[in-house]
Amino acid sequence: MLDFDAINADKILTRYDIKMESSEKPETIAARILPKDPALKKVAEDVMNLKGKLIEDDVKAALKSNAPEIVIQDGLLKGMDVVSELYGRGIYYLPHVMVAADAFDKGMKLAEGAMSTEKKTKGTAVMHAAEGDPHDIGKNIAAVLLKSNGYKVIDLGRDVLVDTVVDSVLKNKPNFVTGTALMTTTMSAFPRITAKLAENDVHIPFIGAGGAVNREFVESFDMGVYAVAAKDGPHLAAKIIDGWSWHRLREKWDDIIAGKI
Amino acid sequence: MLDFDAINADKILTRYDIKMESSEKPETIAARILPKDPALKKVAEDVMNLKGKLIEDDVKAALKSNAPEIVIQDGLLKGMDVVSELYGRGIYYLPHVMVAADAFDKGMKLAEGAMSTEKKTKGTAVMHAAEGDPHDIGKNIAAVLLKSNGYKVIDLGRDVLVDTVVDSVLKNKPNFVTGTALMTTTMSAFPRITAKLAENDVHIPFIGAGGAVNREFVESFDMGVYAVAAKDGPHLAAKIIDGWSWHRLREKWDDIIAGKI
Amino acid sequence: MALKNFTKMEYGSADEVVFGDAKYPLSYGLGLKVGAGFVSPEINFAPRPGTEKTVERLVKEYVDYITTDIMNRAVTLGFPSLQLENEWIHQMGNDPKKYAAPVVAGQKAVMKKFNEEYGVACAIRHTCADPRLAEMGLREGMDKTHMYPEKTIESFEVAAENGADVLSVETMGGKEVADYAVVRQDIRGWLFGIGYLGSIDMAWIWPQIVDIAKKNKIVPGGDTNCAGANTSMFMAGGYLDKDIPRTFSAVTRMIASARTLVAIEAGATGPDKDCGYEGPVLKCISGRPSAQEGKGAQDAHADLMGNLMAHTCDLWSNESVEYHSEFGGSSVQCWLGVIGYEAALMNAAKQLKQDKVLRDLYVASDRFRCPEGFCICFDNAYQIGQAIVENGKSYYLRSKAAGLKAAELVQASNDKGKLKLSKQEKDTLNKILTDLNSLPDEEGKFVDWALKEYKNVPAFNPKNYEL
Amino acid sequence: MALKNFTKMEYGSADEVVFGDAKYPLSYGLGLKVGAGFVSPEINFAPRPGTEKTVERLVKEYVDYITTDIMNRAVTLGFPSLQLENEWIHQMGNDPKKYAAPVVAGQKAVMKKFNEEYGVACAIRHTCADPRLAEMGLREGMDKTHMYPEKTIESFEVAAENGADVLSVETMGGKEVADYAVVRQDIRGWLFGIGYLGSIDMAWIWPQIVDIAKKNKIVPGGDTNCAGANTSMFMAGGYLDKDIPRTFSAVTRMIASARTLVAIEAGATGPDKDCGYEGPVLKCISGRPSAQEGKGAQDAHADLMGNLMAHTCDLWSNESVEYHSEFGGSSVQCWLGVIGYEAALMNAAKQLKQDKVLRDLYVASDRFRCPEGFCICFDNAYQIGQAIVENGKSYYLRSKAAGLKAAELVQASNDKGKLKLSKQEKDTLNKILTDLNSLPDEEGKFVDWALKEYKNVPAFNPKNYEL
Ligand code: B12
Ligand code: B12
Repeated sequence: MLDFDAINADKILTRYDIKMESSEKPETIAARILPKDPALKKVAEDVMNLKGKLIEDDVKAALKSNAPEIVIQDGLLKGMDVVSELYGRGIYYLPHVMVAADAFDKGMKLAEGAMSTEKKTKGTAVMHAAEGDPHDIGKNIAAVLLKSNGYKVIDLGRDVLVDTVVDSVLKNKPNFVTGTALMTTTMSAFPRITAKLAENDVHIPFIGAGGAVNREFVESFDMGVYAVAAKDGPHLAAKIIDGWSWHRLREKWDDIIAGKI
Repeated sequence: MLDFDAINADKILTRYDIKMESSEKPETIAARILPKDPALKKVAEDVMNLKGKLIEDDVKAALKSNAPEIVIQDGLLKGMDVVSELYGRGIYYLPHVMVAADAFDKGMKLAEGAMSTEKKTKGTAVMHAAEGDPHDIGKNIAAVLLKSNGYKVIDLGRDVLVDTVVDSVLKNKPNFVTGTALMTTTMSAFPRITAKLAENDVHIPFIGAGGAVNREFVESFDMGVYAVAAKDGPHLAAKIIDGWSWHRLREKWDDIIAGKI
Repeated sequence: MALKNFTKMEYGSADEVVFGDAKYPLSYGLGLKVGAGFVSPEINFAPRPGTEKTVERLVKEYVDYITTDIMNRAVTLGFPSLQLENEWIHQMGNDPKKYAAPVVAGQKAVMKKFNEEYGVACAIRHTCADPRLAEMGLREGMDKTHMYPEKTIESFEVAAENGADVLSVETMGGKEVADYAVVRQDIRGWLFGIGYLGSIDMAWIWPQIVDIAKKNKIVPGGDTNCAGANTSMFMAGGYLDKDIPRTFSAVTRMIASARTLVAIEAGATGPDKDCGYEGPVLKCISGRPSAQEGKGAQDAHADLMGNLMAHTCDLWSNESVEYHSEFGGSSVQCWLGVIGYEAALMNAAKQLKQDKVLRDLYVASDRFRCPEGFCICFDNAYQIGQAIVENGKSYYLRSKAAGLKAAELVQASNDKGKLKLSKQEKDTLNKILTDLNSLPDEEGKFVDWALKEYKNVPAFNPKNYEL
Repeated sequence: MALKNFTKMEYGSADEVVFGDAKYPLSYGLGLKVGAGFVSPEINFAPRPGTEKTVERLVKEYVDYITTDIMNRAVTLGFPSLQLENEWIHQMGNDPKKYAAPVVAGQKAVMKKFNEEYGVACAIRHTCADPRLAEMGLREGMDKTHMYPEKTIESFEVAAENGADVLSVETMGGKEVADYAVVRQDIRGWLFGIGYLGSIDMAWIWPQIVDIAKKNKIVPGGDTNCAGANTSMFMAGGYLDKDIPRTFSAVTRMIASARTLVAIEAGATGPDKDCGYEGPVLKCISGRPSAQEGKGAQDAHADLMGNLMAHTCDLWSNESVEYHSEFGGSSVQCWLGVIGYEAALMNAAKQLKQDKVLRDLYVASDRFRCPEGFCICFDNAYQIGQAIVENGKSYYLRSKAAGLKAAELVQASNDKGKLKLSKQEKDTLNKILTDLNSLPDEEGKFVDWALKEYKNVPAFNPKNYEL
């Protein structure tokens, strides 16, 4: 056996992540996003620091001096913003997001309970993994990110029949539908869905994603808008809520995904 | 240095061509194709044996007892048939084909001179390498094979402007056009050519070939019919002369190329 | 647990383990030998989208295009031997008689033709789909909607009867719990899902596969924890992806090796599946031939051990590529070139008796790049194998031992300053050690605890495992 | 012939020549070192069809997609260094200021960003197009229709001024005669076309390229006889293609090495071009760093020396791949993975002082597969280099000597029963030996004969070479 310990590994292949590690300062990033108000800041920090145990007390405290809408908007959601940002930059890993989302959920339940009017989400998405496709991890992650960004998610699961998706859209009237396919031979369900939607005069964006799928394919059928990663979901959703059509989303796609607009 | 001569090379990577060499019998193949008549047989053998020096005498001899059309049909062309077959099976190399074609040409000149009527070719092709594309070797080979199979070839050369091709087609009224492109960024000239032909109500097959080109691309525009290798040219040409449309060529493409029909 | 359990290593030392040689070599298909002093490429492929729409189109794609192209290029490049792998698409598994039978038969016919004409040794592995859904039921009779458990078994029969030389599958047992655990970085949940439930599911399905293979005189290959450990690894990704810390992914993989071993204990003879990065551990324990993928599988995914993965392989795979054109030919031809040449390099090394040097170079390239790769270097894989066989009789204990051993090896190398870890990776490693060490020493106790702890995991149904 | 001529070898013996080290290493671009104890991948790409339609679309393709994807993957996989190569498409060479300038500048900007952020060493080679047409005229002022000679020179200027780190080109001199000769298996015509006319054209264009590079403080890389020898080799193909016998192709390649050497004699410093399979001969003679391609260039073409080609390289290339999606990322990312990992294997071997063993394994894999590969094994390449430098002063004589030496080496190995040849290949080899041996010993006599013999070759115009 050759003497492996004699190797200078970084000269063969470099660990850029460790090389970069020190240069990233989470606090500076958080400071730019966190609210000024101390009670709201506490709530946001609970989310960002994954404090599922403290959050209920802190939300209650914040509700004393703030409307529930404000606690959601400037507390809970700001906390998730920090989490998203840290995740996007590779400082947080996915499990942080999942646990933060759990804390966020708890806080939301309380704040919503305190609202006088109906619960107001930013919008609704119908999500699914394609007919015949058992791969659903990516879809599940995307669902968490959408939920924790304030969207209502109707998750139809995996290996979902085309008709089930169409029926759900007709019934729930979401702002957009999403489909995930990890196999090239299941993604053909997407255009079948949009065709049936068109027959029913529904023309909302269909976000197509998943390992098998590429932009060219998704843009080969009407309504299709491609997403590379789960973190693109909230960016695209925000534009959809702003009233962008699927045509326009496609046109500005590069900039949306790059976070330029 | 390790002892290279100790290597049993065939166990690492096998020379299937040499392994196969002995199993191929050119004579048996030739016997199936060569004509019975001794004078015609001589002519055909001159072509197949690359005898550029003997062929003129032998053609003259054959013309004494045969009409020029017969000498061409059953002598010269049969010789080229053997050459094509041997080339197709990997027994002959390309240089054999080139030199056989030279002999064939000499014989043709004589036989044509002896014809009472106008020279009769099977059909006409306009050939070119795409605008901006200097790669023309493949096209040149394909031209030789078409010529030696009895077609008239109008070769426009390489790096040929779209309009030059269109003008030549309008003027010469060929049975088909061919385009060769070795660069992905030059092949886009093909659909520009066919579009202009369509404007002029010309709807002949456009054989698209060359390293950059694939079947999908060629079939993405009207008139396009793909060819993989130079030897496909005569097969496709024969069907075109039989009156097949580009639609039909595409439909039966696999079988034509595989030599099944 | 009626199956044989490994309680000792088949190799006397780690250094005996090297690519191209297995303690129990195989000979099958059209003259193919595996693990008998030689490495062959294993080429895998996916049909173009849309070709699944009719049986005719699908058969054309697999037979006239993909298989024919592959065999042609093998001869053009002079490869003396190769294996094909067909990973079934949903349509084939959902209606095997209609969709799969003609594909399987058609591919074999093309291979026979080339084998007769050129003498090129070849065989085909059919990796049937396991579409079972935990929420519907994993065992026969449970899923009345899709009948997936029944269809899974039928798939193997159809494959075996129509021309498969090797049967493989990537089974799904325990995945519902593993999925839940992986995104929460909960190693105990993972241990329960894959180490325990996964092993139980393997012990149910693999004896059936082995029977079918025996009846048809073909080879029961092996499994892979693609469902679990590849998801971890895929999410851990390259140096810039940070969905899962790589220390977590490494430990999950090593836990999975205890689970994938069950196939062999049920009678599988190898070659196991290319995407099972637990392969080196399995080979150390069982001496069975191993399929692996790395540098030449960039078409399918990139990881941090592209060279390393070759060091113990007997088949060298491209994982999978979609059929399409490239400047150099069709995609399957291009990638066959890549893996076939790598096999040639390994075979040249074997002939010149430099195979252990080349093995060590493969290792040296990636040894300190990431904890996953570090664990499956032959010396470490051997130690992890030992931890498994020492606890061979309990699925729980041996999985836990594999995980702990892996975590300890990683920590030791990091302490020595060789294997570098990011802060997050170190934190995770410490948590893993604490978590695993906090678990009980008895299987019964662990299972009781876990059934309670994970009872609300979506789709988890103890009946799937007769619990 | 005002240029320096090599009359002796820069290496004392063949065994000194190995991948990753060159006698005259280079340092350029954004921290890249070449031939200084290390091999780096060189990734080449082609834009998708249709993207050439507007400048904006083309810039997006090259900069935002291709270059960004490449740099991202390099960091993800941890490659410490890499080179990009942009082989200009027709549109860029035809209107360099409009089409090429923004591409060149845009690519460099992306590379700078990654270099600053991660410290990844990188550089870009621009291989400008040489669209000159022999029938129109190869020298300035001759081609009034396209102005191709002028545009060719302008291309280098635009590349150099906008961000190229290395200038290369695949020039076309003598190709019209070589094309004619290759399909007629006429080695004397080939010798005249490439060995003589090609060298003259090189001696005209390369001093100009070197000047432009010097003025812009960048590297004049090198040339390749792609136009001639790659066509031969491509047509000789794999074991089933039989357009050209491989003995012919091998001899043409070795003749070409005498011609490609002229770039270095004119001041090119390497790295020469990946597709120049004459590279090992050039490296033996000149000690300049070499780019090569093989196993990892299956995306672009398959040949019979996939491993062998790595044995003397300093950059390891994929030749070229069209940009598109694969399961594993974009095509450029996948193929970068393949070549980057191969470079890592070579670098591991260098660190562990096993580089000559690995070199020999690369050679062993393919040494006896085909005459082309056999000739460029370092030991044979060195001998062919010696034949060239011994006749260094005459383009004709040194080209002939290279061809003869190659033919003799091939014959000797075949006689020994090692390098196998088909009957057709043997016949061709004998004819080559007879033909070359029948040629005069004086350059003048040869040229007089050839000008008469080939005067009717289509597009051949002696004025292109001032004859
Ligand atoms: C894990 C895995 C499995 C697991 C799936 C577990 C699960 N719950 O999902 C199991 C074992 C079940 C499995 C089974 C099979 N698999 Co599988 N599997 C994988 C693997 C290794 C990882 C997939 C994964 O989870 N990736 C991680 C997630 C996070 O990625 P993702 O889903 O793409 O999501 C990301 C983005 O796409 C995006 N996204 C996704 N959805 C959405 C939605 C929105 C709205 C947005 C904004 C974003 C978004 O965000 C995510 C990241 O940020 C891949 C390998 C690979 N290279 O992909 C093969 C792979 C997908 N599998 C493959 C195959 C062939 C199979 C089988 C058919 C094999 C077989 N014959 O047994 C079977 C399926 C059987 C059947 N029923 O038909 C092939 C598919 C080839 C093809 N394209 O056709 C792959 C590519 C492996 C390969 N290279 O061969 N597999
Ligand atoms: C030789 C060659 C050259 C020679 C061409 C000589 C000549 N007279 O043709 C020269 C040096 C000029 C050249 C230049 C360039 N080349 Co060049 N070249 C090649 C090479 C090595 C071989 C091509 C060849 O002759 N093949 C053999 C012939 C026989 O094949 P073929 O033409 O495809 O023909 C076959 C079939 O297609 C068919 N066929 C063809 N036509 C027809 C017609 C009919 C009717 C039928 C039936 C059949 C048929 O029959 C033939 C076989 O049976 C290829 C490598 C490769 N992998 O292809 C690169 C290649 C084509 N070149 C390439 C490039 C990039 C260039 C340059 C742009 C590089 C540069 N920047 O300098 C320049 C062009 C500059 C410019 N003007 O724009 C790339 C193209 C990439 C792309 N697809 O975009 C390639 C693929 C190399 C690579 N992998 O990067 N090149």
